[in-house]
Amino acid sequence: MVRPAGLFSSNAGVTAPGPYGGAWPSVGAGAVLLFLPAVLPDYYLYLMAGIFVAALLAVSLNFILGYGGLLQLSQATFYGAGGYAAALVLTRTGLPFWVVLPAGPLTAGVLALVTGWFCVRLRRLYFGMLTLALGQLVWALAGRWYAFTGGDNGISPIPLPGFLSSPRGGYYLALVVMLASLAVLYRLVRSPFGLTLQAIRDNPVRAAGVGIDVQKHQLTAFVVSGLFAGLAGVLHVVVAGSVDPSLLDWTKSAEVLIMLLLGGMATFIGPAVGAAILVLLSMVLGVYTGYWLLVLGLILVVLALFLPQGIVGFLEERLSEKNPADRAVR
Amino acid sequence: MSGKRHFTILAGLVSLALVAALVAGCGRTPAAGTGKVLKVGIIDAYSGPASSYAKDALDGFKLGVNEVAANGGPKIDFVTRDDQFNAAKDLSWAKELVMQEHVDVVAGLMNSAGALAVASYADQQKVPFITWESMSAQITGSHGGKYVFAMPPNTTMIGNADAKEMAGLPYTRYWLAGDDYDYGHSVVNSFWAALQKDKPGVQKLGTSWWPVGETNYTPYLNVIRAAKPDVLFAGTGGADMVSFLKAVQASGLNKQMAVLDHTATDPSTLKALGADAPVGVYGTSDYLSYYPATNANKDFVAAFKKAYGHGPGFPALYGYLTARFLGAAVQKAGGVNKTKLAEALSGMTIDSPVGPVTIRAGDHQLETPMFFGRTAVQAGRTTLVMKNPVEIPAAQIMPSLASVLASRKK
Amino acid sequence: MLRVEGITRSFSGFRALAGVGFDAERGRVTAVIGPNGAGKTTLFNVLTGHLKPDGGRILFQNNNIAGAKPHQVFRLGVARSFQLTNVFNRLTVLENVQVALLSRAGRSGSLSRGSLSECAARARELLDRVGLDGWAGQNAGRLSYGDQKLLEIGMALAGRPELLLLDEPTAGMSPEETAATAGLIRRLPGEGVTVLFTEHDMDLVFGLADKIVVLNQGLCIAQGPPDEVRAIAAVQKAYLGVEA
Amino acid sequence: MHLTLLASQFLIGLSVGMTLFVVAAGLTLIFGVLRVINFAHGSLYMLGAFLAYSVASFLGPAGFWPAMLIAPLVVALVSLGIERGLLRFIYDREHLIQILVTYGLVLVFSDLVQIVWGTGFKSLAPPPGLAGYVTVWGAALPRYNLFLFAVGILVAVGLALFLYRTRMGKICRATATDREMVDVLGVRSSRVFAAVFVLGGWLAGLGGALVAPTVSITPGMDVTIIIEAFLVVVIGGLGNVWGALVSSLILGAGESLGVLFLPRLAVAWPFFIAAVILIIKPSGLLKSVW
Repeated sequence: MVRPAGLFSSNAGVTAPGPYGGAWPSVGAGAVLLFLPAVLPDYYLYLMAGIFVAALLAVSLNFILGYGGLLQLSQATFYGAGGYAAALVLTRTGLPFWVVLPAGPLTAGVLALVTGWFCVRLRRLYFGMLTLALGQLVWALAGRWYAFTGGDNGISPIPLPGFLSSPRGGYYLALVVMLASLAVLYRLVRSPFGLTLQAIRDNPVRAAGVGIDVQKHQLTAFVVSGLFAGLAGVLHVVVAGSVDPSLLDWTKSAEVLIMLLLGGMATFIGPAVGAAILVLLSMVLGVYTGYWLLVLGLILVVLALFLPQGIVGFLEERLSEKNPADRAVR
Repeated sequence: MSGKRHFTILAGLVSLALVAALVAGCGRTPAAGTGKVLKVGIIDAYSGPASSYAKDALDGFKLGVNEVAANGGPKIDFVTRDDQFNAAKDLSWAKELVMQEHVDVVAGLMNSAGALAVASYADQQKVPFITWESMSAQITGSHGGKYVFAMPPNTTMIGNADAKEMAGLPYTRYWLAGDDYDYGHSVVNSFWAALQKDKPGVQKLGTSWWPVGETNYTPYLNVIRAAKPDVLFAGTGGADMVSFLKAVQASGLNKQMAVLDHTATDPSTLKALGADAPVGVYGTSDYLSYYPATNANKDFVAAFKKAYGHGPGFPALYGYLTARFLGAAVQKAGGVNKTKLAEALSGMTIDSPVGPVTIRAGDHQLETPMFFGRTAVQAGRTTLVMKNPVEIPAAQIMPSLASVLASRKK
Repeated sequence: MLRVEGITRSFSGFRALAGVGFDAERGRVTAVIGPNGAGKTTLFNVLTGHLKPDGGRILFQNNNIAGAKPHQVFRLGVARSFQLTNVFNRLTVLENVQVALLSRAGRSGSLSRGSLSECAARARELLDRVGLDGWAGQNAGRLSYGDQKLLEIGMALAGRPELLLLDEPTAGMSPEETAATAGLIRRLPGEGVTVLFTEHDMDLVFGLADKIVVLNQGLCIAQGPPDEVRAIAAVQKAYLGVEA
Repeated sequence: MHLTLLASQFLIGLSVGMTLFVVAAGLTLIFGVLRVINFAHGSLYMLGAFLAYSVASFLGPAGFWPAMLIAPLVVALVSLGIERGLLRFIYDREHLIQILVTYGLVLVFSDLVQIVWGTGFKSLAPPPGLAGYVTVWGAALPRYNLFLFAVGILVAVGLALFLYRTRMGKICRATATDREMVDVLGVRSSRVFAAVFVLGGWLAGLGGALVAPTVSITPGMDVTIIIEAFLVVVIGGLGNVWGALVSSLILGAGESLGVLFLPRLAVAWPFFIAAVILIIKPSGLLKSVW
């Protein structure tokens, strides 16, 4: 992993006040996001909602990869599972919308429990490859089961309740769920559970040596990560209104990995920023060039060579250099 | 360092990026809806294995746009978006085109899943949507609507056409195979349903499904060969057609049984294969640049060759027809009002390189003929051609309107 | 306290442990010595569950713990440090100890930040005990080699172990650090901790140990008080003879 | 079901596996010695196919054999550029960074290939001597498949000779098991790394060129092969060339027999086989050199 830059390497377990004293910056930022729909045209609301979905997905992956140290190469499996569960509930049952909010993550969580149970026995790349193989099995199944999942045609349109069918409704739901989920994940990272997870990432053998049931802990983290990816999948259904097997494919997982690299894996919020950058880049650059993948590829190479800690990681390092007091544990 | 600070960083970066996007977006003038200029947003797979079709269709569309303008018709503007054959991307681009670019019409779309999602979205937003490549029968079927139009013959029509011709041949024992993908399954299923109706007593010996992008068909063909059917009916398309026909040729399967595949006689496939193409393979084509040898077709081919240096494939025909239909629709509707455009397109007939073609009023599926024949060597050409094509009129292959409308009731 | 009976363990045909048996008594410091390749580290790994023995029994307070998993062994009260340094590099020194404390308290899965602050004081106490109190906020990976070994002992002590296994605790340490570590080990029995350690430094072994177990080629060839062991001919031949 | 069908199906499967081996061998070699996860290996394979097509169409009917020679060499040159210009800077980085850098290359190459070669379908005919088929046990085995099988064996033998009989090969094996060994032996490790990467790239290019006459040469070939090659490398035991051989053959034969018994599951079959093997043997079939 990349060298940590601040956040979890310092004062975990210590309730120090923020360096800027109080919550005002956050409240300000929250207010901006809350009132953006008043001034932004529909398309930008849609785009923002898409960013929120991607941000949650990226942070969910970073939970298992950046904090858990497990080379999860198939996060899209759980994203897609959540999305498909939501789509199937909404199109095939008469259940109200609020059922899908738990149904999506639950489906993804169960899938994560089953696949994770096999995977946590394996190490590093073997672990990664097994997640990939099992993920592609799920992908193949979703793409072939025409009677149930609609096969490769996917499911569209997905009926949504009135208040969610506008870009504004999607924006608010995605915003609220994303913020709440990030808050929960952040608390998890800073909890004893999260600290232990990071200890396992640094040294699984030593962790077992101080009495930690490594595999059980990793499996729990795997499931938590899958749950939140599934929740992101539900949000995708709300924002896009359709699902198809490309949500589950390994190329989607690769996209999420790119978000992590862009933003920085060693920070909590980096992957979310990476998600925002990637979504915006793809939609803005895609308008101007047909060779968007070429541009993205070059960005990746340059970034990995010169800014492996990601954009947020880099900013944090700069900020920390200016405020050395931040580094010291109180 | 606190989490709050991270949140601030996130909000700051997102806002910055958003401002950048807004600035980028403002550079583009929303010209649409104002004058007589029709703005078309095109989404297609301009990268990846399917890009060959996408480019061909776009070339045809451009030719049509120029022709419409040259004949005193309305001016048609267009923008293109690359979906990398990804259905989720299709829908994003459709929303961008409708909400941001304010296009009057959305067109293109080869990916079936994407076409279906975009069809539903366009219909809901009351923006005309014309697919020029996707062959899913669901587009004008379960996902059809007032604003949804399909140019190419769909999988039901392909199955019907193939069944119609095969019923007249003395074969009874069939092996069914295809891409493990909606296109393959739909073509095979509709073919088999139609054939059982046209020729009771046909026998199905087995089925094989191979992945899209399969690189080695030998294991499949070996199993099929051992079952000794009279006919192998294959629903394979796109770039895989080249690999499939190579495997047929290499294992001599075409000498042991009749092989039939919808795009086997498609010129773009046969051109790639050159002398390596199997002889005597049955196929249907929706468009051949050399048949019918009418003046309309010859003129179209000549104009296309002049513009791009090579002949048109079937996607080019549908891109071209899309432009021609749109030009006529703007004239008929007297402007670019989206609802009036959709109403004008419904039931419209124009002359085309393959004769007069009509957008069926009931379901907005284009009524277009198909051509059936076998691959053969022709003196003086380096590539195989379809020998003595038989034209199957549209009326014989269109699905019944009743069945289409029934699929829309859910 | 600890009774090892007939432990065997092979690696693809090579018998690293060929039926080792010895005792370690409560409240004593026991040293395991032997030439390189005698099987000391393998023995430790078997004792703490990092390796499964092929046969034999490990009786810890009369329970057979052979084949138990490392985290189970730790929770029973057997902690260890490793020969090669083994800390959580990207966590702070304080957090390293907190992780061990949480584990010992069965709160590794806790979601409450409260448990973290609760154990902070005890963690500082332990750091104080191993002499690392000044480094609490430092990333463990940036500590010197000797300090990392001390941190390891601190983490092991966080488990309130009844039996502490130290695998070459002073290897790579400066003379001052070695002296400090020796002092620490000497104090442990008084705090109710039984110590089992391996070491190459014979002065340290004979200065610290109440009992010495000698391994050679996967077998225990002698055990007893330092003076007795020093006198046994087999030991001199196998081990001390080499030294001389 | 006839036993002969089973046998011929098995034989075909082995020939499919052998082609996979040629590609995977390069990947696992790079894994073992450089410890780099090269996602761009599939791109080099694709490049090999496109170059073979270009060379063969430039030279005309007799172009096949020169194409098989030239295309892999050009790919090897490109590999040298990649290694010297990029990869050598990330040898000590973690796996994920390596994956992302090489995935970046995948994206770059996929667009570059399209820019250079355009979008039309491309195909390369096998030479006259290798066209058609021979009948074995009642099955029609394409001559070209048999040729691929033979080349796979040649590559395996060649690699064995290289690894066990040449100084360079011995250094490679030593490096794979113990990194510090190279420096002890007094060899410039950067030379070894470059050589191995070039060899791996050459194998990828050879695989692409060899496969060209049996497929449609399109952008997108890269992703089809890379996942399967990765499965092979991992289930074989990372960095173990013979593991890659065994697992290639298992995957090839498994897929081929899968077509016979479970035709509906052809898509999922390789992933299923890989998952089962990894669950039973969590660190691959043969010993990993890592």
